[in-house]
Parts: sequence; C-alpha cells; structure tokens
Amino acid sequence: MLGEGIVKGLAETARNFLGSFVDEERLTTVEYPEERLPQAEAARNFPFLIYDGDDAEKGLRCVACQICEKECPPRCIHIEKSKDKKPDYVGKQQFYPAVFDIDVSVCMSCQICVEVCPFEAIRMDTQFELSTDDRFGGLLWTKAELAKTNEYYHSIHPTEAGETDARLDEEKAKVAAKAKPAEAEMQAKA
Amino acid sequence: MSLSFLILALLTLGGAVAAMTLHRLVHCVLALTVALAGLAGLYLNLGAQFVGLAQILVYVGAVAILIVFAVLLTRGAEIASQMDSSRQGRFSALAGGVATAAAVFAVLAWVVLHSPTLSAPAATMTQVAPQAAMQQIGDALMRRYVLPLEVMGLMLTAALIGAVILALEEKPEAQ
Amino acid sequence: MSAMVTRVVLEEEESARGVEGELLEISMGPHHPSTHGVFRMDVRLDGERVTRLKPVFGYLHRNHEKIAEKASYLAAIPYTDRLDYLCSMTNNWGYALAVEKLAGIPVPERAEYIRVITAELTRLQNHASLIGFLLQDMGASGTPLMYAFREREKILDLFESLTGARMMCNYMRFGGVRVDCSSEWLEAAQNIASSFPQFLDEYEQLLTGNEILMARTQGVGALSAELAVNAGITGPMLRASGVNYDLRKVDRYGIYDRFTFRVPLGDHGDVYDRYMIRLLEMRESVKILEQALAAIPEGPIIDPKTRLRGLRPKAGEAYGRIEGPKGELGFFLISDGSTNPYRYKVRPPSMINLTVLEDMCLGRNVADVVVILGSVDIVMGEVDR
Amino acid sequence: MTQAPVQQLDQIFVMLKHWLVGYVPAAAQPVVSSLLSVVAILALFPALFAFTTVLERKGLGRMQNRYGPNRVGPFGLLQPLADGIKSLTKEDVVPRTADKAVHFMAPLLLVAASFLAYAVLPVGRNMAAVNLDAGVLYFFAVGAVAELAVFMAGWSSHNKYSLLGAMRAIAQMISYEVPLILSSLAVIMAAGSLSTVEIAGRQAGYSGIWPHWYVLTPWGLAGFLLFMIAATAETNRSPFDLPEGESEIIAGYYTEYSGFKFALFFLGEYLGMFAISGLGITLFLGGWSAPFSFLTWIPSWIWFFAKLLALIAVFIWMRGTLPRLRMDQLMNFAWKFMLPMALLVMVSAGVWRFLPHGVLRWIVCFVMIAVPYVLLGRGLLQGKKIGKRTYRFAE
Repeated sequence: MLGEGIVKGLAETARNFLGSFVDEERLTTVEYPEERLPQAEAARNFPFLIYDGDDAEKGLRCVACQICEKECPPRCIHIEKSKDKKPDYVGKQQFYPAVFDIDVSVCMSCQICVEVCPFEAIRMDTQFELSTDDRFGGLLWTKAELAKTNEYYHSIHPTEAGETDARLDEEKAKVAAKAKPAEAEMQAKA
Repeated sequence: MSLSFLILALLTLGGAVAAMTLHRLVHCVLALTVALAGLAGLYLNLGAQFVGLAQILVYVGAVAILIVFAVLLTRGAEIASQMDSSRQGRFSALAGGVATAAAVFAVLAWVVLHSPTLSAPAATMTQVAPQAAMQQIGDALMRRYVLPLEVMGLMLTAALIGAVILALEEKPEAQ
Repeated sequence: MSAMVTRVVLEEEESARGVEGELLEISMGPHHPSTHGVFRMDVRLDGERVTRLKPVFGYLHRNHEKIAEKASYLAAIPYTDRLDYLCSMTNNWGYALAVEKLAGIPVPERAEYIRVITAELTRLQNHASLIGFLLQDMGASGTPLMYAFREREKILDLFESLTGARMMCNYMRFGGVRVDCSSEWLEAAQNIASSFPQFLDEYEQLLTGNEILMARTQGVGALSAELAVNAGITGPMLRASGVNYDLRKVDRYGIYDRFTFRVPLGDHGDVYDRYMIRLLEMRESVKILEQALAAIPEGPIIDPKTRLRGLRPKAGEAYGRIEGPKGELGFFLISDGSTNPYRYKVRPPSMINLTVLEDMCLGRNVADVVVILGSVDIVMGEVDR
Repeated sequence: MTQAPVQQLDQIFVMLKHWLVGYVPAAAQPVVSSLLSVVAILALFPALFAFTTVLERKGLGRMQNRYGPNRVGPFGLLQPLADGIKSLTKEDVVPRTADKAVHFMAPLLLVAASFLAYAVLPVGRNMAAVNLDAGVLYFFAVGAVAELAVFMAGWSSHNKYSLLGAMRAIAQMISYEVPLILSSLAVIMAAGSLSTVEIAGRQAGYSGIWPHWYVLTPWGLAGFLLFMIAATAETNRSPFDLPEGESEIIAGYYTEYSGFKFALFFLGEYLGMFAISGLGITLFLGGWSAPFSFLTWIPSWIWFFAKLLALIAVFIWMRGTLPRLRMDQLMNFAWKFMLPMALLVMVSAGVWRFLPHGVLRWIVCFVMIAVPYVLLGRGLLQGKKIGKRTYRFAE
C-alpha cells in the first residue's frame, strides 16, 4: 500500500530520535574539546626525534644517516650532516644531524620514516592540536622542536617504547660484551 | 473620494502606464501585476470582498504567472523591446490602442449608466452586509444562474480535456 | 540585453536526436554540492532533460603514478592510501599484491587473514557510507548518512587502534602487514561483525521499502549488461547489471577460496539494483568476516625474508588486482631491477565506472543525473589520481 | 464585568488590547486596534521562526544521533540570535548582471505576503486580527502572491540554477494549490462559511468528551492528510523541497542571495509554513479549541500554538526521514493522486452531511475514501513498475 515504506521510515527515525536521549550507542558525539576520547596507543600524527638522558643535543639518537630523508614519500625531511662526531647510545662515534627539519605542512603522517630508521631515533607523536597562525615558520619544525625525551615516548606509546628499549638494551649488551671494560665504564658515565 | 481610493487609483494607473512604457518585458508583466492588484484593492475598497480576493487569486496568482511563464518560455524575455520602431508603425499602434481603450470605456460607461443599482436609492447599496453579499453571490450562482454556470463548467472541462489531448500528442513525436 | 540563459545554437546531433526547442547549457561542478568532490559535468538540457553530458575531470590530479615511479616500492604505499581515501586498506592490498607478484614474495597465513578482515571491514564502511551519500544526493537531509557514519566510526576506530590512522592506514606491506593485531582487536572486530546485521536491518527499515526511494531509483540510470561489459565496468555496478563477476570468486586472490559467500546479482542494472546489491554485499561481507575471525591462525605477520627498504625486484612486469569496494582495483608494475618501478599504473574502478555516465544519463533529468552519479560510487582522489 | 479567572486568562490578550485602545481618542481607535494586532503578529511569528530554527536543527540532530546546536546560550537556544547577527553582518552580494530592483524586492514581497496571511488566522478565542467573511479565500489569494515573489527572485538573479528553481517552484506551487484548495473546500462546505473565525467556532463544541473537529470524521482525516501533504509542497518542505534541492540546483531560486536577504527568504518560508499549518489547524483541527471537553480550562491560544508546534514537529520529522521526489513524480502525484483524492473527499463530505448519524455513514465515508486510496496508490506504483524486488545470488 502506498505510504507503507514511508511510515516505516518515520518509525525508524522516531526510534533514533528517542534513542538518542537514552541510548549511548545512538548518541556517539564526543563534545570536543571539553570531552576527549582516549587516544589509541597506535595513534600517529607527526614524527619526533628521541633523545636519551637530559641533554637533547647530546642524547639525540639520530646519526644523520639520511635514510628517512631519502625514503620519505613526500620528501618533507631535511637533514644536514654534522662535520664532527659524537658518541651514540652504544658509545660508538657517529655523526649527528647539524640540521634536522621536518616541514609538517608537507608531512603526510605515513610512518615510513619510523619504519626505515635503523637507529630507533624517529618515532610518531600523537599530538594533533597544532594549529598556528604562522604558516611557514610555525610549520617547519627544527631539531630543537622535534627532539623529545624517551620518557615522553614511553608515555605516549608504552608498548612500542618497551619493545624498542628492549631491542636497544640487547644491542647495548652485545656491544658491552664485546667491548673492553674501560669503554663500558665510559659509557656508564655518559 | 477617500484617501485609500486615491492611493489605489494611482497605483492602478501607475501600474498600467508602467506596463506600457517599461522596456523589459518581465518588468512590464510585473507592472501589470501591480495594476491588477490595485484593481483588486479598489474592489475591496468598495466592499466587494469576494470579487476583490478572487481578482487577486486569479489575476495575480494565476494570470500573471501564466504570462510570466509564457514570457520565459519564448525568446521574448531577452529582447528588450520588439516594438515596431518605425514612426508609422508606432503611430498605428498608438491609434489602435487609443481606439480599443475608448471602445472599452464606452461599453463600460454604458453598462454602468444603465445598471439598475444606480437608479435604486443609494441606501440599499451600502446597507448590504458583506456576509449577505457573499451569500447572495452563492445563491445567485446556484439558483438563478445555475444553467450558465453549468455551461461554463462544461466548457472549461472541454477546454481542459482538449489541453490534455494536445499535451499527450507531443509524446510520440518526442520518442 | 539580458542573456539570462545561454542560448545554444541547435547542433546537428541534437536535431538528429529529435530535440526541439531551446537548450540550456549548465556546468554542474566543479563546485557543486553533489559532484562528490571536484568533478564537473557539462550538461546540456532541453527543459530539464539531459541531451548531452560530458564528464570533465582532472581537477584533483596529483601525479600519483609519476610520483610512485620516482619513489621506492615502500614509499609508494602511503600514496595508495590517498587514491580512494575511503578504502585505504584495499588500496594497500592491491598494491602489495602487485609487488608480491612482481618480486615473488610469499605471504604468511595470519597476514592473509588480517588482510581479508580489514578489507571486508573496509567494504562494509564504504558501502554503508556510499548509500548514505546516495540518499544525500536524493535529498534525504543527511539522516541515512549519519547512521552510516555512526557505524563507520566504529570501524574507523578499529582501524586507528590497529594502524594508528583512521583513514590513511598505510597498513599492508608486500609480504604481509605492518603490525600484528591483538586478541582484543579481533574481539572488537567480532563485535562489529555481529552487530552490523542489526544496523543493516535498521537501514533497510528506513530506506528499502520507501516509496520515494523506489520511485527515484527504479528504472533510473539502467545499464545493460552488454554495455557494462564492453565499457569495462566492474564491481557492484557490473553485478547490478546481472554479470556474475567478482574477483574474489574469479581470481580467488589471497585466501578467498576458503570462505563461503554468495555474490548478489541484479536484473535491471538501475540505481535501485546498485543500491540493493551493495546492501546485500554487506551482508555477505559480514559472513566472510565471521568465518575469517573464527579461523584466524597464530603466526608471523610478514615474510621475514622480504626487504621492505630497498626492494629490487627482478626486471619484469606484474598486474595485481583485487575486488575493491568500488570494483576491480588493479596495479600494473614494470620493474627494471632498480629500487623504484619503471612504470606504475593504476586501474581505478571509479574512473572506469564513470565512463558510462553519459549513456546512463541521456534522456533523464537533472535530478536523475545527481542520483546516477551518486550510485556509481566515485571518489575523485581515485578518478583523477 | 465579572468573569471566571479561567476565562480571563483565556481572553487576557483581547482584554489587554481593549484596555490599550481605550486610552486613545475614539477616532483613532480602529487604526490603533489594527496596529496592535499587526505588532503582535510581527513580533510573535518571527520569534516563533527563531525558535523553530533551533527546534528543527536540534530535532534533526537527535534523529541523526547528534546533539544539534548546543553552544550558544543554554541548550543552544540563543543560536538564532547568533545566526541573525551573522546574516546581518555578511556582505550582501548582488550579481553584477542581476536585475537589481526586482532582485531587491523579491524577498520583501515574499515576507510581506507571508505576513499578510496571518491577518485571518484565529490564534485563540476572539483572537483573529480581522474577521473577514471570505477569510479562507483571502488566505489563498495572499498565498498566490508568494509565487510571484519566487519568480522575481529566480528571474532577477540571472542564474541558471535560480531560474530552474523558480520554474520548479512555480510549477509545484500551482499544482499543489489545487488539492490544497479542494481539500479545504470540503471543510468550507461542511461549515457553510468562508470565514476562518466561523469555521473554528463551528468546531468548538463537544459530544461527550470528544470535540467536533472535522479531522475526526473519515473525510476530515483524509482531507487533513491531503491538506498537509499539499501544504508541505506549497511551502517547499522536504520531501517536496525540489525548488531548493541543494544536491541538484544548489539553492534554487535563492542561490544568488546572501546576507540578510537570504535570511528573509528563510523567514518567508517558515512564515509560510506556520501560516499554512495555522490554516490546517483552523480548518481541520478545531482551531483554538481543546482536544477534550475537560481540558477547556487551558487558554485557547495555548491550544492553538501547541497544535502549531505539533505540526511543525511533524514537518521536521518528515524532513529528517524522507528523500526528495523528482519533478515529474511530484507532478504525477499532484494530478493523478492528490486531485482525485481531494475531489473524493469533497464528495464524501457531502455524503457525510446528508446521511443520518450513525455507524452507516462512518462506513460509507470510510469506504469511499479507503478503496480509491488503495487502488490509486497501487496504480501509481505499479503503473511505473515500482516495487520491491528479489535478487539472485551466484555461489
């Protein structure tokens, strides 16, 4: 009969109308920014650089190998290798990035840089409220802005950070087993 | 002559003049609508509610829209003025218009002068209450003039069916 | 002089078609509310009847194929996300399949299962939101779309917890998938699979029997099976025309031969059939999901021998194709032995399905054009690449 | 004058007006009296419009499982204020090639015509601005002016979408005016009057607790439904919102309007919707009378506005549910379904009048309407081969 389907549809919307007052499932809106959903642990937005210890300059894990720069699909990473070297986390003398810029207005948050990094130095941040009125400077992040502590990494991706640390510890242990005791001491100091 | 009559008469005449003189056809139609609405106002001013409202409903609501559609669906809307620009043509158009207007006016004047209401005492005219007037119209249509009404209805139905048939015939052509 | 409508001189083609009267030429788009992105149709109207329709696209061209030719095999994957940005999982899979064929990479069992699960979830959310968009084009003030998005949100949340991103998942890799899913994740997917039929019932209650929807869609935009096959139409649109062609059955790529599911087929090929086929396909997808979730084995998720970075397949070529939600999504790769493909070509189902738009629209009116376009299921990111 | 407090409350606005008018010299009293009515209408219905926009957005939101506006003021109630300020401060863009004068006048004419219609609506006992003997006729006559305004807007904008929208709108309004007037004709026949005040008055009695509303007869119910469907089309509301179908022709005849003129179109549209709902209430739902005899102590104007809000809610509900019809289907529906049904309702109303009271006339009138309804509905769908389908599956 004409109108049957229309009445059924009206009943359905009425059900949803009433349901939205009583049923959580039917009112899924989260009133950002007062309310926030818990962030998924795997969430990713833009990359940051990890450093160990307190000194961002000294503890930076990045050795300026430039793999991420090469692999980055939109080519938003710019690295300039340092002239001198500094010891990395296992104590080996390595280059470090004199300049490490990421243009986050170009970055597409794909995480390829994280995957290709052999030094566990770059990871994805979960920060997403990044609006700025400075279109160029504000969206070009330099090394100082990118560097974050390992603790911060632990706080946003605990599982992943745990796995990373385990891997690093293993590596360090390997190096330590091979290395002379003196060097091990030096590393402990560092 | 009351103030309201004056305003309405000016509106009607102004609309009519504008309908003749404006250049864009659509403007002319709109001006004509104003004239028709002014006429309806005059009826209402005279206390003829039914006629006045029917005038709006039919002329403003239907006839004006019909003209507008006709204007839209032909090329006319774009052409500013298709009037014959030659002097002679203009003159003959003017003469024709004046003659028509004079003829219409003469007929109307004759009808008004010979109408029985005018000879009747003025009091009966004003004393007819509007409600009674409406009932009178209904009574007259349904009793005294029922035959003309039916004939007109029949004619309109025939016209409607004719229009439907005309519209239907287009289909096979289009396919 | 008020040129209120562009008067078009009658062309021979029009008079040959028996069009009389004046024609109105309208450029629908690229900024039109229902062209699904920046898409333009040059429409010539006789009254409101379409006498010619020329789709114009390319507004969203991003040089996808050339970029991928200059990027490594790995770096092309995030770009495939952005083809059909509603279905990044299936895009990833299509590309991964092509590379796997090219380089002869095996895929572990668990990864295959995860791929099926994510692909079917993608299909669910794509079809549900497509129907919402279709109804939006029909003027249903957003209600079906909101219901679809309510469900889609759950699936996207699931994707986010697995891959870190809701739409640009960048999840599959040649040789497997990027990260493993937890048992909680599988449980959540199971919840969606078991609650989705209920949502579909609700959706059908709201829409399927609606007289207005039936009147608007039945007999509108009919596409014959012959034309569909000749034009290379694939996906639900082809099946709505009655051609039994589903790559999940034809190619049995991945592990689709292990699941029992049916392929719904339409008889009229009109918009209503396309709508119904999508609804029925969602029910079948739920069946696949249930089976895959029940049977998923433990194991590695990626082939350990595959080098993701600096992959250099032997010189040769390969064409990998999958049944995406929109149709056959194919990736054609030629390798010259270097780290980046020599040639990279996408077969975008959206674009190829769009080619018959004029044939479906001729003689219909503007309102139908919008609905027909909506039923094709296009995403301009994929059409223009 | 001693009146029961209930009656005093019922007549409070009437008394207020009398009291105010009493202060001016006798010569100016008619003018002041009508001015007061005008001011009341001008103040009340735009306020209702403002309230309805929130109601609509919130209602639609809830139907779609969202909150709707809830940021401005408590529960988002001040949202119309923000919208008003926004539309006032927006640039008023007039297309360069537009016919400026007509473009400017169109929204004004629309709003003016919509306001005029309220003159004859009895919003409570003794609460009609004027008691015209041809009230219903007046209402439709004024409504016809709106069509002209729509045409002016569409034509003067010099935009193809506007023109298409205007043509759709006019075709639709003319087509649906026929069933609209025919279905109200049944009531006019039954009431024997064209005066809205009188029609409302006729329905104010009760048998037992049940009111004498026309909607409570078989022909009245059918007439009411037809009237409301035609009213939906007449006011361009979903599912008949083709003239402004945003997915097809952007915004129809007001595509080229911005700023406050755009807001005026909205105002005009909603005012039209209230007015026609008000007429529907007056004709079928007993105007200001209470639904049960034991509820008559509630003031009449509250009943009127309660009914008005209920009808508005139905409008919103339909908008939240239904997709839009197509132009030819709209026309088919008007001429092949609405028109015959409206004629039948008229005949049925006549039969109702002349049959004796009792079960028989209920049955006769019901059958007279229900059987053609089923047949016509079936014809409408099956003639176009529209119906549910079954699908085959390949394994």
